[in-house]
Amino acid sequence: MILNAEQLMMRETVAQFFAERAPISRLRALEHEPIDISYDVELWSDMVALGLTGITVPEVYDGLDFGWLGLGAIAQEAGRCLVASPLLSSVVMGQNVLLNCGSRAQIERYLPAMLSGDSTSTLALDEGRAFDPDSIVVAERAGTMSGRKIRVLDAPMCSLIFSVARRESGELGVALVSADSRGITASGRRLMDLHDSGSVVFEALQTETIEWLEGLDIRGGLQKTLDQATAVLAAEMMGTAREALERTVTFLGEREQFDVKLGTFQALQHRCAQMYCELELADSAVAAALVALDHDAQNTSSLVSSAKALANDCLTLISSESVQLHGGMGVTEEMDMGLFLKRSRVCNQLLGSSSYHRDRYARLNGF
Amino acid sequence: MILNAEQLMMRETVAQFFAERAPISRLRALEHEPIDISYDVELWSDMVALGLTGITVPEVYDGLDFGWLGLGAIAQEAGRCLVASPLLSSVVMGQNVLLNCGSRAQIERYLPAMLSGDSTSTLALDEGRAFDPDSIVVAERAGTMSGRKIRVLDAPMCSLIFSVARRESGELGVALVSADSRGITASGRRLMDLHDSGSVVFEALQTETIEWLEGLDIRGGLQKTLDQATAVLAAEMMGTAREALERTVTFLGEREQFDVKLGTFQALQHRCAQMYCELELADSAVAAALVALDHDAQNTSSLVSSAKALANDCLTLISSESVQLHGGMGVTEEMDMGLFLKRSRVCNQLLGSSSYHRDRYARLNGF
Amino acid sequence: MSQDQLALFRTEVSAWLKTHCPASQRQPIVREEQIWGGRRRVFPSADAKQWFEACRDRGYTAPEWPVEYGGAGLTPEQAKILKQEMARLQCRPPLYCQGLWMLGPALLVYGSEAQKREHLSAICRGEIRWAQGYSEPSAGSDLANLKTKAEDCGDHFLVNGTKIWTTKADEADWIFCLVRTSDASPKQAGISFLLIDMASEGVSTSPIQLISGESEFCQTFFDNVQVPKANLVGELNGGWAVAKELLKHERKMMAAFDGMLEKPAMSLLELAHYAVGVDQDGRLGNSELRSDIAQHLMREQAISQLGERIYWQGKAKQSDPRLPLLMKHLGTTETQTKDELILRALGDEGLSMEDECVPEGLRKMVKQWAFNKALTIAGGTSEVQLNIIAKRALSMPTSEVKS
Amino acid sequence: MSQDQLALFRTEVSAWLKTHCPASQRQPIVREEQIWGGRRRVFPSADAKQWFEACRDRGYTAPEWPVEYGGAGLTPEQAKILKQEMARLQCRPPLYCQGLWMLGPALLVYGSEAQKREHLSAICRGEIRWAQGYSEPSAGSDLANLKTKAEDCGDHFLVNGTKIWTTKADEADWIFCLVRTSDASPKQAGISFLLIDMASEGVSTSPIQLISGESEFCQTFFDNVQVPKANLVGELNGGWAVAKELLKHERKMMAAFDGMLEKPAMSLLELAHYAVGVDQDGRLGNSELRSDIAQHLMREQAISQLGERIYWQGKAKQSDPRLPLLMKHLGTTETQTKDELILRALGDEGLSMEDECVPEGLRKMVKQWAFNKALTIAGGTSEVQLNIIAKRALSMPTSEVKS
Repeated sequence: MILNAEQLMMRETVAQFFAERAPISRLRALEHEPIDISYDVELWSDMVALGLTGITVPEVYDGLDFGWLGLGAIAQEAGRCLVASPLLSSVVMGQNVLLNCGSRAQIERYLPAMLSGDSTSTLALDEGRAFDPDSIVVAERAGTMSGRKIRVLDAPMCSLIFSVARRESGELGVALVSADSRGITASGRRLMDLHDSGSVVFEALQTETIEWLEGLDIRGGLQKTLDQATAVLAAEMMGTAREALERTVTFLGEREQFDVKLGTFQALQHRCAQMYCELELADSAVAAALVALDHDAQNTSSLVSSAKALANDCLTLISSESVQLHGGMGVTEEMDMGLFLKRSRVCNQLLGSSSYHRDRYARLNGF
Repeated sequence: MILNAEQLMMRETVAQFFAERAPISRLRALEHEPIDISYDVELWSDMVALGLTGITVPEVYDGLDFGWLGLGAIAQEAGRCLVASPLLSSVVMGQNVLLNCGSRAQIERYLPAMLSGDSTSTLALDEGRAFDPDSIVVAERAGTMSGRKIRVLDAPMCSLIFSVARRESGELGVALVSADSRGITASGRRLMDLHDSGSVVFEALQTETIEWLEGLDIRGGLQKTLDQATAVLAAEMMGTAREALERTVTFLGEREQFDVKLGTFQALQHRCAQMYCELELADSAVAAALVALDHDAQNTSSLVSSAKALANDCLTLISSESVQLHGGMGVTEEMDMGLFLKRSRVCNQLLGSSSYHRDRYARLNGF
Repeated sequence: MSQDQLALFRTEVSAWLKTHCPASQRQPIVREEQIWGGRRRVFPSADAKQWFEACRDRGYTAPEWPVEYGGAGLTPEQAKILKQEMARLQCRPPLYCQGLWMLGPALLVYGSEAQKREHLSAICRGEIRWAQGYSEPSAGSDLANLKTKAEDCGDHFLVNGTKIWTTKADEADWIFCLVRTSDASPKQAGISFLLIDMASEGVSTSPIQLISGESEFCQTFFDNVQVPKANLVGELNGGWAVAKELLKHERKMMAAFDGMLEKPAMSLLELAHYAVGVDQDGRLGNSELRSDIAQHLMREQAISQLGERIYWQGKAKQSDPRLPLLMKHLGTTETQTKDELILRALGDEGLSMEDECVPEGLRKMVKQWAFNKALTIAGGTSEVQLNIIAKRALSMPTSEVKS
Repeated sequence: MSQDQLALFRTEVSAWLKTHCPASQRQPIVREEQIWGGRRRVFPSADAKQWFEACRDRGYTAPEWPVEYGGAGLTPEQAKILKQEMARLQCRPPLYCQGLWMLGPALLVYGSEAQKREHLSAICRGEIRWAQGYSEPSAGSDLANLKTKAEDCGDHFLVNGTKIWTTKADEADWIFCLVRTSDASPKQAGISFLLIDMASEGVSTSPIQLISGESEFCQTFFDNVQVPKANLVGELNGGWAVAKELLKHERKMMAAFDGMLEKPAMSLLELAHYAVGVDQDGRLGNSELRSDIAQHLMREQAISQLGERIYWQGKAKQSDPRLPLLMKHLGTTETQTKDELILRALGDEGLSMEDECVPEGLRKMVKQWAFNKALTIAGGTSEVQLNIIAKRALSMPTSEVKS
């Protein structure tokens, strides 16, 4: 459950990189961009240069094979700076749905461009208000596919779209389509955290445009992909929570009221201490989920649900408390704390709320 | 929502009475009594002498007609001393199921002895692990009635038992039986709070022994009786909570550690302040429920459910925190705080847990 | 006043309201159509202007103020009846103004006759819009520590410093301020209450953008501003008493504010039904959400019941002074609970304040969620409220830390 | 030691355990059958005696202690393997004793050679049962403020005072105590660590009844008790260092204790299924309870995962010293959460500790609920834990209040 030397070094490099190159002001700059620009392309190409597209990819496919724990550490650092990038959409979801659901030939055909940054991809799965991977309506019928996918991260920026849909046969499938195909409209939607949650609309998309992934176990591959994405998102959230708590503790240690540092007030100390307990608790659950992914453990899904539920609750708490403890400054845009708060609530909906994951955990554990 | 002059005077009298005559040591004395002795008979006869059997009874039936808000104030004072008495079982549940479900003739026949203290009664309703007034199995069949009722308060001490059961016709009914009838076994069960939660077993009780209550609306009358009992119990719980909080605040103000009074620690101050907020919040809900009973308001049941759910949560919190804040002393029998804790958990199960009442509240309010 | 007289008054008021309040002014208020008055006041419609002027001329913008200062001179009972009738007929409040809610009541107690004559009527008539200058960047909860200085220069004060959280200061005409006039100890003893015309040279404002995207608040700067001595309210260095009088009304106002705010597009329950639907038994589709909503509604209701208890205690002269101390903390916290429930129920639709794909009413709820994070900070943080409750309601011993 | 050697060791240990641990001693322990040793020790069965003596003779009552003091001289890796194999085979712990868990490790560091020789072997061999004398009625969390006094009388100390929360002091032979030997300031600097034979004249005990009905703890009184100077451990007035060494082991012990306790009759999930049943989809019948149980199980699991993180960090010499500070508060609080869930699920059956109509296993859970209320108090209250976390893990500034 701890990083090896290589992973530690990578984390340090990445932390420094984000601190220097991706301060929150760079995220804020997106606000002035057209809505279809969901991340800073230059920043992304620097991330590619650092090797971030290949962290979990097996060496056989020219990846670094640093494992999910390694990628989790990187996501944590990204979370500290609230970085908007296709790390989750393309590197985790796109690449891995290909790896998990594609045939070897398909992997070999599409992966290299993803690793090199020449192409980015995303996973189009969700269709309803709340995350629910089990209710897929979009289907191929009579030679065409129509329907709407939401919460498709970075949709308008990517070149390939993996879309979960029912095949003509009724079976679940993953359709690989080029984003510029006729019959596809990918739109951006900038949420309050300035990250994207786009949509993809298929309008009589011709069957011949679709390449169905040909792996042996589509359903299992999809579940694995979602577990991977959920664990990495949870890790990113832990970075966000850690940064928020650190900023708050620093603020309380500097700000004076009633002639003493705010941080000397015992009630505030206890609240910070409790937040720190929640942080390390959730962080441990996240680490365990990542390790389970690395070992392909049997109870991975249960551990992932636990990690996401705890990460949601932890970041919700810490971001709310951080705003409160920053006092008046906490509710101004001048401070970044409001962005942490908003990011938290967005992450709650992404890949499953706490309520969803508690229910899933209970189902997986037989109650 | 506030007491009138008569009610205030009655509350003061009763408070003084309980403080002098019913200290917690008197409750503890029950531990050495046989299990079928569920309260101190002498204490009870003094309570009768004070007029406590007639508080809510209409003047037409020779009661004091001080109303439910008045009885609630008395129950609060009883709750402060954790008094064990048939106030809830006989005065609230027994008398009122008679008033709400009985015919005028039945009321006139049985009520006077109850008011004078010559007879006490109880309501036998519950049959399962958790409170659920809608699932009644005990039924009259082919001339006899058999079955088991639990959580029958003060069962072995009372002379009359009102038992909810299905009648031969399948309709719900309230059977009035004399406790010494053949075929009835009433047993005591002393819970960890030293109060009784007895049981009544009917074994081929002959139909001729039963007098069915003959009011016009048995179902409505039952619901009203339960609402009345629930509101009074909630009031009693508020007294218990208030006493626990006051004792804790006093303790913190006296006890020194680290060379200062514990009560000066801000974290403890905030916790006490929060408890006090919860106390007055729940108390307001309880007062509103009692007032609704006095006015026979349309939304009474909803207000009662709200009162009980909030009272449960409030007393659970305050009793737990009080034990914790008393430190090591809090977990010894020498202090009474543990009894408050235990009483709290018993009350949670009596007449519905918070979960039960949240569900009922939602049903009553259409969601 | 006898019950009969009050009943008669109710009939008259009701008739007057029906006559003078146009139908367009008998709908829930929306923020854009609130009338805040002031030198630069504009009316959103002719109806709005007519309704405002009718109220103004009858003294109904300040029903309880004396007639000589522009009010209607009503008794508290009458004022309550007016309020009830306006609520029943859904009449919009004719005027919103901090002068009305806060400064006026304090002036009535502490102002000189000249000050009352100069300012009260201008407030009632909506001619002057007031802002409040209390908080400072370095003195949030610790108000007594304020640094804005008013130097005695013989015939005037010279004011230097800055105030923060001044609501719409950029649209206000005058500001009432707490300023330091002495370095006496305790610090409260060196504070005075000053009225400042914002048109004075050296006053400037800069808006503060909130996380809800709004910028209702400003920072106001005072740079060698000359203020006539006649603008001192109460004693020199006696501003703390005026401030406390005024804060009483701020709390009342915040409690009343609820009714004056724009109503959300849907109630929490409507929203939950819309978002998660019901199961075959008619229960909300998400059982966790259902239970949490029930819990919240019970608590919300209990907070009003606590308010009622306080009200009836007051009526019966049995007031428990501890209870009002609880309202702000309980109320603001519960509002935030509700906001979080709204976000949970909305799911995907609750993640944007700007995206036009989401109905405006829902987006306003999301903005409200963000805006309401300030509720537990502004007007005395929850932390300060808890300190006060521990000390004043529970008489817990004072620690070495002052608050 | 190489991996091969360790593997060999594992094989040997496993074989030895299988040979020497009777079947009756390979079942979950019940409280009544724990072997606590001491002058008055009794064995619940011949099997238990045989198993204890086999372990004693091999040094397995204190695997890591040097052989010369009665231990087995195992390395930490070997001891871990022994522990794992014992757990795998469900062997009962051969001996329970505070001398083993707490005093011994401290003596190994601070004891004189004579003290080690006198006491360690008697502990390993279960001949002497020890109690702990730290807390006092007026010094709970504030241990440094203790008042029990040891006066220097030349050849002996004269001890007067009282200790509280001494576990089973009425059955113990010796007690290790913190006593005041100087009024120096800070108070910690006036404390010494003393070993006292409870058979000495002037020592008496009185049991404390807990709200769970048990009386595991005593108050111990010292009335002019003469204690030889040879019983001083460490330096005079240097007891605080010994106490801290020992507390380290107390925490380890409390963490390990879980495995040594009697297992409850049912797991929380079994209990919930028993009590509320399942709906047609196989979900627990009470949806609120189901969701709260899920939440608890996740947190309980995360606490073990935090423990694992600490373990692996230690192995890799990457220890984050902040993490161990969190375990006690998190763990004890979560246990209490579980207890409350048990009570909620049990409903009517969860309301009595004595009523024989309820199965004994369930009543034990109720007792445990009450007993566990002490978890957040004993061994450093949660409040003190949070103080420590704020200070040491978060480096928050120190207020004027010491802790």
